[in-house]
Amino acid sequence: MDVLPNEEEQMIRNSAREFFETECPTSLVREMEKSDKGYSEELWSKMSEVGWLSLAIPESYGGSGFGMTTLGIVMSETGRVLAPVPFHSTMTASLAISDFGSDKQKQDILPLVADGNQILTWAFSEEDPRYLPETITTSGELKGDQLVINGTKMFVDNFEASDQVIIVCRTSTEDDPRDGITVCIADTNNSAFTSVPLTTIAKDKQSRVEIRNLSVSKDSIIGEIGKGWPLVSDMLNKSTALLCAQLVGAARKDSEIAIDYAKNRTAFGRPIAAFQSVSHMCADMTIWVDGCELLTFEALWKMDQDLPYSIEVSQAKSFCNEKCLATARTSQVIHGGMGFMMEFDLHLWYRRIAAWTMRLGTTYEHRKKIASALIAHDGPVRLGMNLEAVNI
Amino acid sequence: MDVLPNEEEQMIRNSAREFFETECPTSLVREMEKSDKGYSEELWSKMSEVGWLSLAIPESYGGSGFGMTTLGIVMSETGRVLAPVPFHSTMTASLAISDFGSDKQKQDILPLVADGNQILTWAFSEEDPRYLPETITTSGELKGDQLVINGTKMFVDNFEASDQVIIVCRTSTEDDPRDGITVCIADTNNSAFTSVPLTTIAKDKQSRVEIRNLSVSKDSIIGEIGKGWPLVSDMLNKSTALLCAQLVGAARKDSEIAIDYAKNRTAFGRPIAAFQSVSHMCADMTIWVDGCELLTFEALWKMDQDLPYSIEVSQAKSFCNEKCLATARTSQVIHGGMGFMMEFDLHLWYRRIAAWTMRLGTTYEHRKKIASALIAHDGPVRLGMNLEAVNI
Amino acid sequence: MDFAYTTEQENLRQEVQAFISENVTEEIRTEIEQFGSRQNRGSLTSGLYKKISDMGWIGISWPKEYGGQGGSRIDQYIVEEEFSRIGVQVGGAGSGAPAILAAGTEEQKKYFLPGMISGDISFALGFTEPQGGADLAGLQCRAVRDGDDFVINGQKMYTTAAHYATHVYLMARTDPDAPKHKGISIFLIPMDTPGITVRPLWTIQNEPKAPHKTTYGDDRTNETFFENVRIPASAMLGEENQGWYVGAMGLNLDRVGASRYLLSVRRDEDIINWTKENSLGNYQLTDDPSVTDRLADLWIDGQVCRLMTLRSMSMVERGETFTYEGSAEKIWAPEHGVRTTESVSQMLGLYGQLLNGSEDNIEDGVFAHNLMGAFQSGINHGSVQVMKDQVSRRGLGLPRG
Amino acid sequence: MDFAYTTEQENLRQEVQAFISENVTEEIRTEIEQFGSRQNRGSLTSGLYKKISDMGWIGISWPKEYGGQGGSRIDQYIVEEEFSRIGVQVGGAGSGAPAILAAGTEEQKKYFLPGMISGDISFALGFTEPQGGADLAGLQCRAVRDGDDFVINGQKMYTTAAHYATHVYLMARTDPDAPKHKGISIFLIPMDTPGITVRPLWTIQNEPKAPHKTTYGDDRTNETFFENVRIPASAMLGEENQGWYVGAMGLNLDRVGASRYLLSVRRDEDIINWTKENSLGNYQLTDDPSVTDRLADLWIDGQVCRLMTLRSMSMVERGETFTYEGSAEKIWAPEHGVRTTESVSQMLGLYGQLLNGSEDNIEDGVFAHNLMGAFQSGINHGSVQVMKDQVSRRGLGLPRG
Repeated sequence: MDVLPNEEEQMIRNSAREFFETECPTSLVREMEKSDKGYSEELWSKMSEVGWLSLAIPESYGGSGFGMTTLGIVMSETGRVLAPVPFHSTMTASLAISDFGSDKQKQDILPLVADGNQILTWAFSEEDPRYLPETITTSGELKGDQLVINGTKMFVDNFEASDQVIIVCRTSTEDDPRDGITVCIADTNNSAFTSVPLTTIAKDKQSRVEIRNLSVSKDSIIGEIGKGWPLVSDMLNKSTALLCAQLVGAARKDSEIAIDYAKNRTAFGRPIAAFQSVSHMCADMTIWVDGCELLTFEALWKMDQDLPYSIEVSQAKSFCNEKCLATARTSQVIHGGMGFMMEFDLHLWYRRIAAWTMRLGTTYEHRKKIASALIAHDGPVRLGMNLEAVNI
Repeated sequence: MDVLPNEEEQMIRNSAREFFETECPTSLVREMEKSDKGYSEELWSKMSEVGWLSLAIPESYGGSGFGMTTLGIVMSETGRVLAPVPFHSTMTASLAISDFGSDKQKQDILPLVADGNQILTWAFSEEDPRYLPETITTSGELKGDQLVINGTKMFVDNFEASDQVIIVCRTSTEDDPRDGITVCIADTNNSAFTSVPLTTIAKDKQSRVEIRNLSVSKDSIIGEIGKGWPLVSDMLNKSTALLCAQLVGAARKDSEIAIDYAKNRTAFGRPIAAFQSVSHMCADMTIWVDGCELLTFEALWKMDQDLPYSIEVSQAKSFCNEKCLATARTSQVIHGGMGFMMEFDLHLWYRRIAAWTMRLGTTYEHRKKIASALIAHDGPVRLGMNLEAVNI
Repeated sequence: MDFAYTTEQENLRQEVQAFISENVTEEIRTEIEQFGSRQNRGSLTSGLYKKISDMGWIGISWPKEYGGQGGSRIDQYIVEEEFSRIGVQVGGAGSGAPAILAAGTEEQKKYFLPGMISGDISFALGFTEPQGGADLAGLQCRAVRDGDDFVINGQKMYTTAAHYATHVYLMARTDPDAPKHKGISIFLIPMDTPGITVRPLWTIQNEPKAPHKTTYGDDRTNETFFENVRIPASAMLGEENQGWYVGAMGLNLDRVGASRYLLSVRRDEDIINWTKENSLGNYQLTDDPSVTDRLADLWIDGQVCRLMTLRSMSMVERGETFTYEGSAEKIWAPEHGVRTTESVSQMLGLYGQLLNGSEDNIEDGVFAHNLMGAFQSGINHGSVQVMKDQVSRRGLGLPRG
Repeated sequence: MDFAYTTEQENLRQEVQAFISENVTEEIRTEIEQFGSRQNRGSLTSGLYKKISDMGWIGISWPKEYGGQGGSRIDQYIVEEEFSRIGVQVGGAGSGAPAILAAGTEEQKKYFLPGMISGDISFALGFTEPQGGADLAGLQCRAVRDGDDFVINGQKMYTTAAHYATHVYLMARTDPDAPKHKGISIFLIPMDTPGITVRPLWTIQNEPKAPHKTTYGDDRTNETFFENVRIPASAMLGEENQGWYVGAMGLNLDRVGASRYLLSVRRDEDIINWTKENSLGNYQLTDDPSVTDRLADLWIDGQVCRLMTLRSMSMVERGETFTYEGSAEKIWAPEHGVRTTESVSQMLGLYGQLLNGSEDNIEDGVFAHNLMGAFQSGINHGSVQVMKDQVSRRGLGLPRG
């Protein structure tokens, strides 16, 4: 029991911080907001050189085989500088392949990811925005050795920039909506795709993706046909935990900017930080982000230990949704009118943090998962225990 | 539109404040906490002399015919000094009789109430503590011209001190739990009653009342047999609004005690009120109680205008539950350790405010009523509109 | 106590609503959407404003001799509320009018008030400076007397209307040696006076442009620079060095009223009404108890906003002066607005990210845009922190820290 | 990072649990209920305490030469947590031990620590005074040197254990002319020294007596008066006039640990476990989404309490010094405890009023009793406000107000 980062973890954090703070000034973030591509190829390629992209890929597939905790540490640093790169979507998809793909799928894709030559994304959400199996209506039909897919996917991250996309579809309708879910991977340059850009708070690149008769080989199926829900659920959990890490990094930096501002900005003849109303806000932000960080890294760490982690992920996301947004808002409040001005950088953090709190599960959804698990658990519960999620 | 008290209302408030602050020091409150009876007969009789008991009773039955707003103003003053008298239960029951009783029932009871010679209470709750018709299982059976009642009532206020009790029972089981509810009034000295005292936070006198073959004349039924729910619902609404008024008075005084303390208590060489963390707490308390007061008196005022008021009552109680307790807690926090000491008076307010927030509907229950009304309303809603409750 | 409008007031409200449904065409609504809500931003809106003015609905509570109707503040509130709901500001929030009425010379009142009613005159507020947000009285902009003139040098921030207003309502320091509150004067200065330059500051809600119903949806505010701006001494409002008190009274009144009320509660009504009529695929939000519980909670808090506003209106109508009530409203309402906005973002989830013009957005993205600006209402025109100081000092008599 | 206990630690926990189920009889539980949780209040509990001490479970992390096991702080935390859960305090929270270990003379350590382990010595804390709660360093109690002795005069508040402890751990002013933090010394004084009198102060949770699992459930605290109390200079802990720093270090450590953790989160576990097994008539709380949503929310906040405590334990185990982490925990946990308690009151409704001993109460009325005292954890041992000042000053380097 030692919840603080160990030496190796600290080293990786320091090195990632130095890398990203050097390579990703806010000018780059602003530039990418305006670019069509939405990400910096240069930064992406440097990340690959330094090894950030291969970190969590198994050594046998060209990676360095670190676990989720380490990946979370780096993800947190990308969040800190708001790095405009498709890191989160690529990691989400490559972890799913690494965890559930066939050897061939891994061989085909993971080394390319590690080298920075493959950008990935994943398509789950449809019109009903909840992260539930019953929301999946995109149909998959087996025709010979082809899977033919039709439907509409919403809020797909970096679709235009991606080379391949993991698609969640329904190959049969069963009593239990978790049954009949199938997952496959497809080239994004297939003409069956029509992508419609969405304009978001984060100025990121999300799309609605219409799929008309997309035909992929059966070999593209990840896992077993009709039995994809556990895979999807796991992919969502890992993706969510990584998003929490990103949120933690961004919110920490956002709070630091405000704390720094409070020390330097004067009013009534003293730094505004000398007013309790401001200094207590600074204390609150710090405590909130601490809580987010501890919950997030406990979830990530449990992933590395093969302990149940789904409830831990929900705890982290629910808390991050509330407290990272509260932190970003508090930072804005400390900045007064200045924080509302485009030319000042602060909104870069606020807008992304706000957007991320709305992705991968709302507070209400995650609390429902937690409550169900608490109630379903046989016998009394105790904080810190391992708790199994229900309906996973 | 003028939400401030008019001259007459101010006069009544001033006169009630003077009366209660003179007649009801905290020593009396403490004395009554320890007494078996639980209320001050002397104060009760003085209240009757001055006319507080007859205020809301129609002139034709010996009262002065003021409305709910005025009664609320006086109720608020009793809350302010935590007056140990069965005012709330007596008013709840006498309003029900006044609104729904037969002429004979009114004639028999109301003049006695006005003169201070009749203490009343009411028995609704059973084992399931929600204020819903389906919680009523106490049975009423018509035998000839007698209604025979069996069951257990919980949390009956001032039962021992009361002369008569309004009982809510079920005379038939129908598909709709609102059907089959019957209301009657009975002498409390009937041997069919066994009252078991409950020990509460407020140190008030609540009982579990077991009813074994209580036989009352059909003439004791208030309203129609089997059709009592609208009456009960209205009684609960009025009782709740009056409890809110009591809460407002108590919370206002509780905040004033803390504000006064903050001005006089010094730390670090200045009054603690000079610290923003404390002064902002004082501002918050003030604003919270203001909100409680406005919501409460809007509900009471609507009662006087024959406008729908059920949702307004729920708004007031839900808000009072949260904000009056927050006010009382904040007052304790400002007082530090002193507020935790028996010999200091502050807890007299805290304990009652806390208890009252748990009576007559929790925040969750009242919010459910509001949400249902908002959703059921045909067409868009707008703040300030008249909104009909659902299932009343 | 009286929590209802009179029959005449209910009639007035219906009259205004009828006027709106008759006169506010689709074209006008489009123009409002395009140019924002200020009366003189689009030609159709200007025409509409003229009609409203002809109805006698601008400045109802202002004295007749200055073009008003000598009517009640509540009547004015009703008219303001109805027009605010369609995005037209007729109330002159932040217009400077209360201060002119209270402290202006007869000449100033005769000149400015009818002009403000007709729409020919409008003010940008020149209070805040780069070095002082909360500490307004610490302002540095200097006005130096030179014969019958004053010469002004300095810089103002967040002069939102400066690029289209006819005048600026400027607080400047006229006595640098006096205690800071006692050396300030107010000037009413035409924007075309030489030496005034305006630099745009773009707000974060407006890429793409926020729909008009957004809280603090203005796409632009300004920095305004004053370089040797020479104006006659007659441009001064009220007495020399008394500007703080004149301005504070105006600000106090500016913190209350229909437009500020709606700023804080429109999202409550909007989200409830939206969930009543819509679903997200198969997800019916009104079937989700976590959502409906929050909706009820927001509704209650919104009612408190409404009642606090009506309390302020009642006091103004009675001619009473606020001790803390205006500040209380300016604390509760913005904090509530933020709670609403943040709660809504969790109700809408992924859709809560989508902005105006985006495919698949909800209600022109107003909830998303609002998320970027709701906190501003707790900052502008006196921050929540400063307001709490005022409640505790002026309302409760607590000592200064 | 490592968020799990080692196998040895899991074993230790099981060993403690086994010990408890074997040794803590119904009679002992009744006695704990009756006399409260302190080790030396009832004869059976004293016997139990002796057994625990014999197991080597008191002061595990203290050095062997003073009777401890030289073990890890985490081990000690595990033992403390298990015993705290049955209402037995073995951790010496507020015991003064950390300060004695850090600043005591060899003689003091040899005398006090084994005595504290055996249960023969216990301390009442004499810090707070009538005129100073938050402003601890402003204390007035005087200790004047007289040859080889000190003579003490003054008054202490909230000396909770004073009526049964063997000693008082007293902060007194030894240099009235020095800046306030630099004129304080600490003394370890036998309670039977002439001139010490103890007056009871009864707490509001205890009519009727709170069940032992209540937060701040002690029925009694005290005022302690010192009138010409003469003690040898050897009773001083640490150097003269350095008492503030010695005491602050001890207080910092006192703010963390198992008993404080459970103080803040037991109600979370209790209410969830209660709703899992019970209903109120036909009302099954676990079927009410308003309730379950809150339960999950409280659970999450409780996990943050747990993790903050484990962070503090990890730092202590590493030998690192808190900059703000102890204070952060002492902010989050009490505020959470209050949220839980108040939420629970709304879940239980009418039943939430019923106290210990009442018919129809729930879990001995613990939720009701707790409602009367939960806020105390944000006041005692450094208020939330003072803690926030510390986080911002020590943790974030913000200037003093």
